[in-house]
This record gives sequence, C-alpha cells and structure tokens, in this order.
Amino acid sequence: MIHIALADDHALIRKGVAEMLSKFSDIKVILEAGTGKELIAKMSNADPMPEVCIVDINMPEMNGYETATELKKRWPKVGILALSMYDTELNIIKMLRSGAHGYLLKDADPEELLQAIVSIHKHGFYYSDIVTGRM
Amino acid sequence: LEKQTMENNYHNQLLLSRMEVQEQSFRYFSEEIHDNIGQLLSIVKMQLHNIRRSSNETEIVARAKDCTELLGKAISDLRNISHTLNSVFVTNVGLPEAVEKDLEYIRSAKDVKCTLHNTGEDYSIGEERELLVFRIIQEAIANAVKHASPSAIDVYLDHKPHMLVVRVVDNGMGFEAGSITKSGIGLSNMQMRAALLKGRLDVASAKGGGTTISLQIDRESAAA
Amino acid sequence: LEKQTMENNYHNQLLLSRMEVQEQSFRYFSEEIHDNIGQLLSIVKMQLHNIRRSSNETEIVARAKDCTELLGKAISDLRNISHTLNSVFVTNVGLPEAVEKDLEYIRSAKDVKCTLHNTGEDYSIGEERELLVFRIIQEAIANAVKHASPSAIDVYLDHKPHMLVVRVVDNGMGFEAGSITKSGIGLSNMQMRAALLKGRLDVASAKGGGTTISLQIDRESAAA
Ligand SMILES: Nc1ncnc2c1ncn2[C@@H]1O[C@H](COP(=O)(O)OP(=O)(O)OP(=O)(O)O)[C@@H](O)[C@H]1O
Ligand SMILES: Nc1ncnc2c1ncn2[C@@H]1O[C@H](COP(=O)(O)OP(=O)(O)OP(=O)(O)O)[C@@H](O)[C@H]1O
Ligand SMILES: [K+]
Ligand SMILES: [Mg+2]
Ligand SMILES: [Mg+2]
Ligand SMILES: [Mg+2]
Repeated sequence: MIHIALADDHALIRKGVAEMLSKFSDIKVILEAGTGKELIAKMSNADPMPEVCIVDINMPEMNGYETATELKKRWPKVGILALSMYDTELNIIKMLRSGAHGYLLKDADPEELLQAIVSIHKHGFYYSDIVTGRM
Repeated sequence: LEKQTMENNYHNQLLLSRMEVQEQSFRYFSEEIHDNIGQLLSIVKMQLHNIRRSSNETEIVARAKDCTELLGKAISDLRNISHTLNSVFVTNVGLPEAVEKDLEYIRSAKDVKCTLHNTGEDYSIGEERELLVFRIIQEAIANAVKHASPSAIDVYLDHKPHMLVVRVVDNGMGFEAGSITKSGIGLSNMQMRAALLKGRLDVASAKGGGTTISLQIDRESAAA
Repeated sequence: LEKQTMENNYHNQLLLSRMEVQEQSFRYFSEEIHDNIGQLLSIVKMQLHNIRRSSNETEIVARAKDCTELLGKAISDLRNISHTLNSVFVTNVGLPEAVEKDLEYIRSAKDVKCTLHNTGEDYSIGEERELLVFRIIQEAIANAVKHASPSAIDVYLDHKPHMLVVRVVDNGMGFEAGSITKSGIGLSNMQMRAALLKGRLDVASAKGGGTTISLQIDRESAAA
C-alpha cells in the first residue's frame, strides 16, 4: 500500500485526483491540504506517514517550490511528485531543483499518474516525457 | 534642431509605450486563461477518465452531471473573459452590463462576493468614454483580486445629473503608496485613461483597511 | 507657444495610441477564445448530455473517449494561446520555439499546414528584440489566417552571420495595397515594431498569388 498526501489550493482538483486514485487498490490518499503550509502542518502529525506527496505549484501562503524545499529538509525520504498546469522549462527545472522527484501536468491520464507514484515510491524518481524533453 | 530631437523622442516614446501596454494586458489574460480555465478543463478531463473506468450506471450519470456543470462553468467563464476583452461588446451593452459581466467572472472564478451598485438615472457618456471608464474599473478589480485577497468587491456607478461618479471598493489588505516596490503599470494606465477622460482619479488605501479607487467625470465631454 | 501645443498634442497622441493598440489585441484574442475554444467546449458538453441519456455501456465508454480527446485538444489550444500571449514565456523559450507554439495553435485550430524553417546557426538577438520580432510574426500569421484562407503558411527564420532574415509566407488569396479599405491597425503595428528594431519590413502581395512579409534586422542592436 502506498499512502499519498495531496496539496492543491483547488478543491475540485484534489477531489478529481483522489477519485482517479481511488480506482487503484494499492494506493490510498490519506491526507489533503489546500496550501503548502497546511500540508507541512498535517505531515507533522500524520500517522501513518505518506510515502508520496503530490504537490501543486501555484498555491497561496506557501507555493510548490517552497513546499518541496521544506518537505525535503524535514522528511528527506518522502517522495515528491509535482502536479501543475505549468508546462514550461523554467517551472519544471525550478521544481526539480527544489526537490521534486517527478513532474506531471494536471491533464495527465490516470495510468501515468499511477506510474509516476509507483516509480517514485520504488525508484525515487520518475522521468515523464515532459521532464526528459527538457533536460 | 531642438524641435527635431523632441519629435524623435516623441516618436520613440510613442512606440515603446504602445508595446508596453500591449504586453501588460497580454500577460494578465494569459494568466487567467491558463490558471482558471485550464484548471477547470483538467478537472473535467479527470472526471471523464473516472467515467470510462466505472461500470456503475448511477455513478456514471452522477459524474456526467458534475462534468456538465463544470464545463458549463468553464464555458461561461471563458465567455465572460472574452466579452469583457472585446470593445465592441462593451460599447454595445453599455457600462453597467459590461461591469456586471466582469464581476460575474470574478464571482465565479475567484469566489469573491461582488456587487454592482448602479444608482441615479442611467445615461450614456458616449461609447469611447464608456470604454475608457470600463478599462479603469477592470484594472481596479484585477488589482483587488491579485493583490488584496478581499472577501468582497463593490463597484458603485452613481449617475449624478452632471457627473458620473465611479468607485471600486475592496475590503482586502490595502497598501501604502510609498511601499510599492514592484514596477507594475496598472495604476499608471488608470491615471492615463482618467487624463484622457479629463476626469479625476483618487486612490485611497491603508494597510489592513482595503482600497477605494474613485473616478469623477463630467457627464458631457469637454470640448477637445 | 508652438512648443507647448506640440507637447500637448504629443501627450494626447501617446495616450490614444496606447489605448488603440490594447483594444486591437484584446479583440483578436477575444474572438479566438470565443470562436475556437468556446466551440470545442460546447461540443464536449453536447456529448456529455448524450452520455447521461445513454444506458449502453460500450456507447458510454466510446463517447467518454471522444470527449476526453476533444477536451485534450481544447486544453492544449488554450495552453498555446496563453503561452504566446505571455511575454515572459516568449523570451524564456526563445524565438524559434515561440513561433513553433503559435504555429501549433494555428495547425490545430484552423487546420492549415504550418511549417517553421529555422536555418543558419541559432543565435539570440536579445530578449526585447526577439519579443518584437515575435509579435510581428504573430500578426502576419493572424492576418494570413483571417484574410487569406491559405492551405499553407511557412515561416522562415534565417540566422545569417550578421543579419536575421524573417519571412512569413502564405499561399492564400493575396491583396493589393491600394485596395485596402478597412481600417485595421495590424500592418501599421508591424511597421512600428520594425521601426523600433531599426529593421526593414516589406509586404509583397498580389491578388491570387499569396502574401510574403519579410523582415531584415541586424544581428547586433544598433546604438540607441
Ligand atoms: N487593490 C489593491 N490592494 C492591495 N494592493 C494593491 C491594490 N492595487 C494595487 N496594489 C499595489 O500596488 C502595486 C501597483 O499596482 P499596479 O496595478 O500598478 O501594478 P501590478 O498590479 O503589480 O502589475 P500590472 O498591473 O502591471 O500587472 C501592486 O503591485 C500592489 O502592491
Ligand atoms: N496575408 C494577407 N492576405 C490577404 N489579405 C491581407 C493579408 N494581410 C493583410 N491583408 C489585407 O490588409 C488589410 C489590413 O490588414 P491589417 O492587419 O492592417 O488590418 P486587419 O487585419 O483588417 O485588422 P486588425 O489587424 O486591426 O485586426 C486586411 O483587412 C486585409 O484586407
Ligand atoms: K498550478
Ligand atoms: Mg493551484
Ligand atoms: Mg495591476
Ligand atoms: Mg490584422
């Protein structure tokens, strides 16, 4: 079982992702947050700990870059998957530099989302087309 | 010689200034389209994936209904953005309705309580001038949404007998004129338009106390 | 006195000119959003209604698949419009990739064969100048799509050692300079940007023979 935390300021995105993931039996969303700050706070009390955090970039209070940096500092073993609308090199590289282990666009298919989560959990990284295309 | 230098200077400033305004507006709408509409459509796409995987008929119908509603929202947000961008639309429907469209968009996209207070007996101040007033209001609203995190925005259009008085009021975080560091051009665009209208524009704001943008212009256009 | 009149005149022209450019660009994108993206989304919405009515599982899955594909197209069209509007994006990715995004949008939305021919060894002419060149190309492409009904549009970026040579070629209906009656400002905006670049812009067109817009600019920016 892989436990997932979801951070996105758009409630319907959280709902959509959670529902997509609910179809996969060995994945479970155990924590949702509307800002990076809220994610960090909830992580501090989480039991069990999520193995992979899915993190949006554009969020109030604490954006995705800051969130990834903080996650990496406090829980270096937790996997970080960026899930954003942004598809530009600048955003992707900045997110990977901040500690993300993979990067997907919000219109990704459920299969790709699953693959990314599993790969990050198992190998510690996921190179999607969008990432390899920019490196 | 002095005259020629001035003309050259004039010419270059004219050109640069045109470009600058265009790029600023492009950026604003580009961000809106990308963040708001793009995200809504991504959600619909996620739900469609869920429909394709489900075999429970009631669930399929329920999700298709959610999708239809979200898509309806994306379509109407897109329509409102597109209308308020279009000068022909704005001058056709007139100032109050154009402002209402803009507020409809903000209400739907940003979840802010938006109210138009249209008082006095309606009259038109002329198409071109209405367009200028509308762009001032639009920029004031955009600033409120972008910088103030307000829970409410109120727009007042008061048609006094000889004067149109406009106010855009947000209850957000406010700012101090002295503390503006970033080099935006929204406020100066507003001043520029107010000058074209030979009107008076005031910005009243205080940290923690919200912001009010007021504009007063004569009902009749002054002779050119 | 003469000087003051000139300054006043200058000031007013400056203001009006800013407004005019802004309204023109707004109108163009407003129409694109409304006609193209709005239409795609309406089709998806109709298909969703069909899903809700249907009780045949294979049919539901097939339609949900159609919807997903259309929606994917709408999202990527939206993304391309939004990118090419955004000056930060354009200067970040550089001229060839920005042009490619614009062509991707036209290819997808208008079903026109679009090709970028990028020759010579790539170099940058500087961010601000690249943005100006990009806006010229974008307007030339928009004109081709809007007025020429072409089956193909070719954009040439030839990086010569001391000079960047740009051509936008459509195989559409062409026009005669003398016969332009409508008062658009696209061509004059292009000339204006070419002047800012201290470049040379030529428009070659003939009724029935397509249109070629050529721009030549020095690799190094001339001293201001
Ligand atoms: N309603 C408001 N509430 C809080 N702060 C505001 C408000 N309006 C303006 N400001 C402040 O004034 C600054 C200048 O505003 P201006 O519209 O000129 O530029 P901008 O919005 O930052 O950028 P641009 O308008 O060019 O996209 C803003 O950056 C913000 O700090
Ligand atoms: N590629 C082209 N093919 C055919 N006709 C063209 C082409 N480019 C321009 N024209 C003609 O030249 C006219 C002027 O073009 P211009 O870009 O200045 O204005 P517009 O496109 O009509 O309006 P605007 O650009 O202000 O939205 C057009 O109306 C059209 O008749
Ligand atoms: K995002
Ligand atoms: Mg977000
Ligand atoms: Mg602003
Ligand atoms: Mg044109």
